[in-house]
Amino acid sequence: MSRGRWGGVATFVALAALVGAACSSKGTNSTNTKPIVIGISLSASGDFSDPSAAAKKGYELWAKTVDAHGGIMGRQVQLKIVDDTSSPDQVVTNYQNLITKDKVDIVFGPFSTLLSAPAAKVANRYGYAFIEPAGGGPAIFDENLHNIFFVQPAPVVDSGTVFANYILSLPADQRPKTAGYPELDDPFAAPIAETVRQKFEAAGITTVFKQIYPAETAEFTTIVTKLAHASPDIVVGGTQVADAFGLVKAMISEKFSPKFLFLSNGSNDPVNFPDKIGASNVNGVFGAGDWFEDEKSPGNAEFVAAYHAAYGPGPIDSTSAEAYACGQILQAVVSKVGSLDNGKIIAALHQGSWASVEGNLSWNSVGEPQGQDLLVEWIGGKLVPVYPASVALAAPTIPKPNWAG
Amino acid sequence: MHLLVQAVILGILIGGVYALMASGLTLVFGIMRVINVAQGAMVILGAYLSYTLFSSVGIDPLLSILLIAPVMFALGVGIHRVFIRALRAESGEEMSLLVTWATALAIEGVLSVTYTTNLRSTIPGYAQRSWIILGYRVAEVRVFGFVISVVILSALSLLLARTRFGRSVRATVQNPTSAKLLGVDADRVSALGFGIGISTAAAAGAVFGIIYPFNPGSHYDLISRLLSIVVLGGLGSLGGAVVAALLLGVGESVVAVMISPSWSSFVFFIVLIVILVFRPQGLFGVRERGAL
Amino acid sequence: MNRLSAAGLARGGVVMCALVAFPFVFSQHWVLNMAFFVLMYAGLAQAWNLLGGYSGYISLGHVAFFGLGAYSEAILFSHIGIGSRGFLPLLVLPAIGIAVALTSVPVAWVALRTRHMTFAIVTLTLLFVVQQLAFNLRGLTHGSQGVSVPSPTFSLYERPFYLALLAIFALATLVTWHVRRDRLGLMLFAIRDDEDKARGVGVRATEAKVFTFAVSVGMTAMIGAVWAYYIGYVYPQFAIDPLVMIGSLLPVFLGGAGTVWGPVLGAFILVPAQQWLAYRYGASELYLIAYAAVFLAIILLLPRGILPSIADMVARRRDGRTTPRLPVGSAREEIAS
Amino acid sequence: MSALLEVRALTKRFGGVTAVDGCTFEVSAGSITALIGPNGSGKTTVFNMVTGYLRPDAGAVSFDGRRASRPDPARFYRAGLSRTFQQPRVFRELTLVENLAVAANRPWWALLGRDVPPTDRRRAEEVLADFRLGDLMGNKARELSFGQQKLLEFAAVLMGRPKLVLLDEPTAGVNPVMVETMEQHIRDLHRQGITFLVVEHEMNLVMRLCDPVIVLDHGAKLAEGRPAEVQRDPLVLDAYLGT
Repeated sequence: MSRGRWGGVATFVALAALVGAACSSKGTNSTNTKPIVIGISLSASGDFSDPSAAAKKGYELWAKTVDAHGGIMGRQVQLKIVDDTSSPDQVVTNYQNLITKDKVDIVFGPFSTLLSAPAAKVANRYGYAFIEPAGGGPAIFDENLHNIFFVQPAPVVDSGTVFANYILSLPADQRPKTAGYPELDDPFAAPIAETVRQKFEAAGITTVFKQIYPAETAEFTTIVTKLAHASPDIVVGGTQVADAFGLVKAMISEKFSPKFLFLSNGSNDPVNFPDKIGASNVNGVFGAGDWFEDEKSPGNAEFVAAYHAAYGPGPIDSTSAEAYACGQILQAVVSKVGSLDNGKIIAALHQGSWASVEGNLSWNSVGEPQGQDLLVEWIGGKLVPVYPASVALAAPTIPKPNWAG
Repeated sequence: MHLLVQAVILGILIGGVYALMASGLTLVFGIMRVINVAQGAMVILGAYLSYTLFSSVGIDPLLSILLIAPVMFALGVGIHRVFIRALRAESGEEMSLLVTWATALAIEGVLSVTYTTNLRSTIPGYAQRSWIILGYRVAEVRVFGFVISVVILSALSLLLARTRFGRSVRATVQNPTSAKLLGVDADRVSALGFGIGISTAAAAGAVFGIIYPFNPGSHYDLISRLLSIVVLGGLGSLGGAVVAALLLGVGESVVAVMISPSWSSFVFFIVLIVILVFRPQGLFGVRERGAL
Repeated sequence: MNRLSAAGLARGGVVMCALVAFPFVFSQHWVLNMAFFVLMYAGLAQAWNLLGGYSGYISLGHVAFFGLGAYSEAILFSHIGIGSRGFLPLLVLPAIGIAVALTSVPVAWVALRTRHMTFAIVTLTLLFVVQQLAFNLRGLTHGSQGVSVPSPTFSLYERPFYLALLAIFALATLVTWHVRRDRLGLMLFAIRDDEDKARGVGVRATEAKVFTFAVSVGMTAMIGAVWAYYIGYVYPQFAIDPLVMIGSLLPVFLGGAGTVWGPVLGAFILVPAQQWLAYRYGASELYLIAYAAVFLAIILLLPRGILPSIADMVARRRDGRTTPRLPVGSAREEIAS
Repeated sequence: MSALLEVRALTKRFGGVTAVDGCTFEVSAGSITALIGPNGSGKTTVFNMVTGYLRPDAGAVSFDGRRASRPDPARFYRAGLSRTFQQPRVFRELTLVENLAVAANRPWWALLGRDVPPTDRRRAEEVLADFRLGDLMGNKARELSFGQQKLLEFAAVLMGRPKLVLLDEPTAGVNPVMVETMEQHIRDLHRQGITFLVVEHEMNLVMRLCDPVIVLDHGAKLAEGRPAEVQRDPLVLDAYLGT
């Protein structure tokens, strides 16, 4: 455990130093070694094309950074990124081709559990490690595949747990008595709220509203009308991005403002959330996330700087950080085992903890990460980590103010 | 009870906007027996145009309809020229499904390249205000959207009832062959009809963009609803489309409140299938009598 | 007719032998994976063609039955450790096919009361109804969480799947080929030409249509079941996907609707092209536009599909006169395989 | 002579218009009955109800002593009641032989048998030869002239060995030679025992060929009788002159 951890940290420190000296040290690697080829399938079109684009930035930024510092084991890194058009058939084809036709050395994951799950099975069949940034839905861990490593602090189901822990840590008089749960029928949304609900109910917070709505829901007024009718103290939204905006917009126009509002996705988006619901309405809304720009995780400052240097100013999608972290972890593990052998990589990753911009990660035997996410809150128009205390930059402000309108 | 009334009010307001979107679809079918599967994509295109005008020039999205509708009209006539007319002579109605589907994909593709697949929404000042009438809360933008839909639909039915073009359209809807014999220029009527059908879609798109967030892929959900509406109302019947749209709006909204949003569109689809078992021609459709 | 049938049989035999030999000659995983998807879409196209090509009823809802097949397979085997019994899920395919075909009869009876556009839209509605059921009947389908199917450990993973699909594909082709020269086929062609008239001369139109629909969706369901087992996960939006619907309809129109080999030819051209393009040039966002353009070009330039167009050219050259062009999917005689 | 077809108080409304209004008549076995009347008098609508294409709003149709419960053209055809259309309706993409084979009465289990079994082919060839279409039997129906399509449609219904054939304007739009051919076929088949109900505008033909003649006006029977009687009936003259 500790050796792996220190190994990771050491590698990281070395990398960070190299990033600092990026301009001066041009690659000195030998030209007669072949590059390390990493195969990745991403969606250039379809449902997952947006997050895929963010993941691509993270992967490419990492590869550029590594190459600028001599690569891994003296070999350059070359990404082979192919398009899966957000289709499971194509994702299976792509990983088949990458592994058996192009014989890439390593594969990284695509975006979304829906694609990662079938892809992980292909990788498993050929004994490849499947280091993936975005396949953390429950289905993927139920498979008992030992080659999966989900590069985020916590499985998706647990990303609301940090909020539940925070609420349950409040003194009794500040604690909410009743709760409402609007939940999107989606593997990354409803289960989060369900996990929170179980914890709350066990702690005596009454459920007065629970509603699952389908993915194509465009009309949130009906849901909010009912929610407002039940008038819970706390609203825990198991949401994805689009429906989170729709839900909050409807809450604003229905003038329903609960004392606490947590959304599993959407509210953690630094740009689109104020953009879609109005900047004056954001304050007091909670969200959770695996990564934030201001976070003090290993190498994060360097990553953020490199990102802005490459893609200009503006907020960074956490998916980019997740993808970048996959690269960091690969680099660490390869340095440690001194080989590109996927079997050795898998064995090594199951031991110890590995440093990345996502924090220090470790996994159980089926690839579930063992950490927890960060709780963030909109304070003064900015997204601020507020819990757990070890990473908080400010104390949470409660209760939520009324909508500005 | 309060919830139910609130749901019905909301349903009517939503239904009005759907009626506007569906009106063009049913009109085009009536005139040329073409199901324009790209109608949903046209709505989204309209939403993007009004979004662009609002966010870059600051034109009010509802006013922008006056600019967008003529542009989309021209686009409609163009599409008719290039694709639909070429098809008519050669092959059956079914091929028009494929052609307009391809058109929808092309529009989605162009929008994805131009705007990316990020969700957008048009937020004018009044987007989040609401009135309270008799204790029921009604969002202002929905009322505006509904009123605009009613205005455009009334204008459309006046156009059909009172003008020479309208008479040609009605003649063509009732009997294409004899309309031709009576000297109706079928090609011109089709082109104009297609243009009008698409510009109503665009007008509805401007309203849609204020009420709902959208991205280039939003047209898939829309078109399934629009098709159900026009089939339920009876293909080619404008009044039928309006009634079916209101039915859809109220039905979905009531089911969402009383049962669950998960089942709301399901219930509508089932109603549609049941009605079609008894009336294959839809509520207000005329059974195709062919040469009998 | 007889001479052509014999030649067609011989040609079919050669194609089938080549397809059976294929996975024993080529054993690269990626080649077999590609072949799997080609066969899958060829089979789907062939099954669709049986109803759509022959009777002219354009179904946009076949993929609902693909999904039924996929879910049947997934739910049957999700809690069973497959291990060494990897062939069991492939052996139950006929049962799934028959069960889904029987289930489809009442649905078909209702849907086939409507015609033309209304039928197309009713079947499209069916697609959404089944998809919503898959999302909402959580107890059975796990809703959006999806159902996982255990993976078998075959020595050459893709080969059994390929052979299972090949069997279904051969069945579909055989059925299509047989229907072309049996009385059912004649009835379907008559229905496509003029259904009211056909009823007026004693054609049992409802029986013919419902029977064909059931056979067609039964084969579609079997393909769905193989797909589920191969992919390993069944999610509502992927198992009942309008894009799969389009993917199984496009080869029919490219190759020639109502012909025996047209849909197959269409699939053998389109699927590798599409998969290869996405793999090779995927990073471009112009993918959708290019796809739509190809689609439009096919419809506008080859409105009747490849095989009928070639047959036209051959016929024209042979007797030196121009044959009038027919509407799409109206070739019965000239494409006797 | 017994009534092969009995029509009782048949009524059909389209929207507000009553197209057929309590129409009652009989067709005797072995007759060539004419159904005449001015345009819009409901002749074709009567045809459509009698052959099961339209469901009557009221009234009943009995064929061969049995009352038709459910309107179904296919069942009526198999019982021996067949028709042709005003605009000839043939299967344009099928060959002539196939057109006839479709119309052959076969049990449902024959669906999986040969498309054109040898017996059907022989019979089709005979019938086509009779109609002087023998040379064209491998051609597609769409390649025929208008008149030939009318002949083909007529020929096809014979495959069902009908007892009663309803002809909807068999000579409309065809040349004089073809009119004679058509008349000859009707007479020949009549001699072989087939009963006919003919809608026809060509009065000379009706007068030569048919007996009795039934006159429809405004969807109801106005007159019935021998051709000469009907021709002299003042009510009929009024109806045709539109007073």
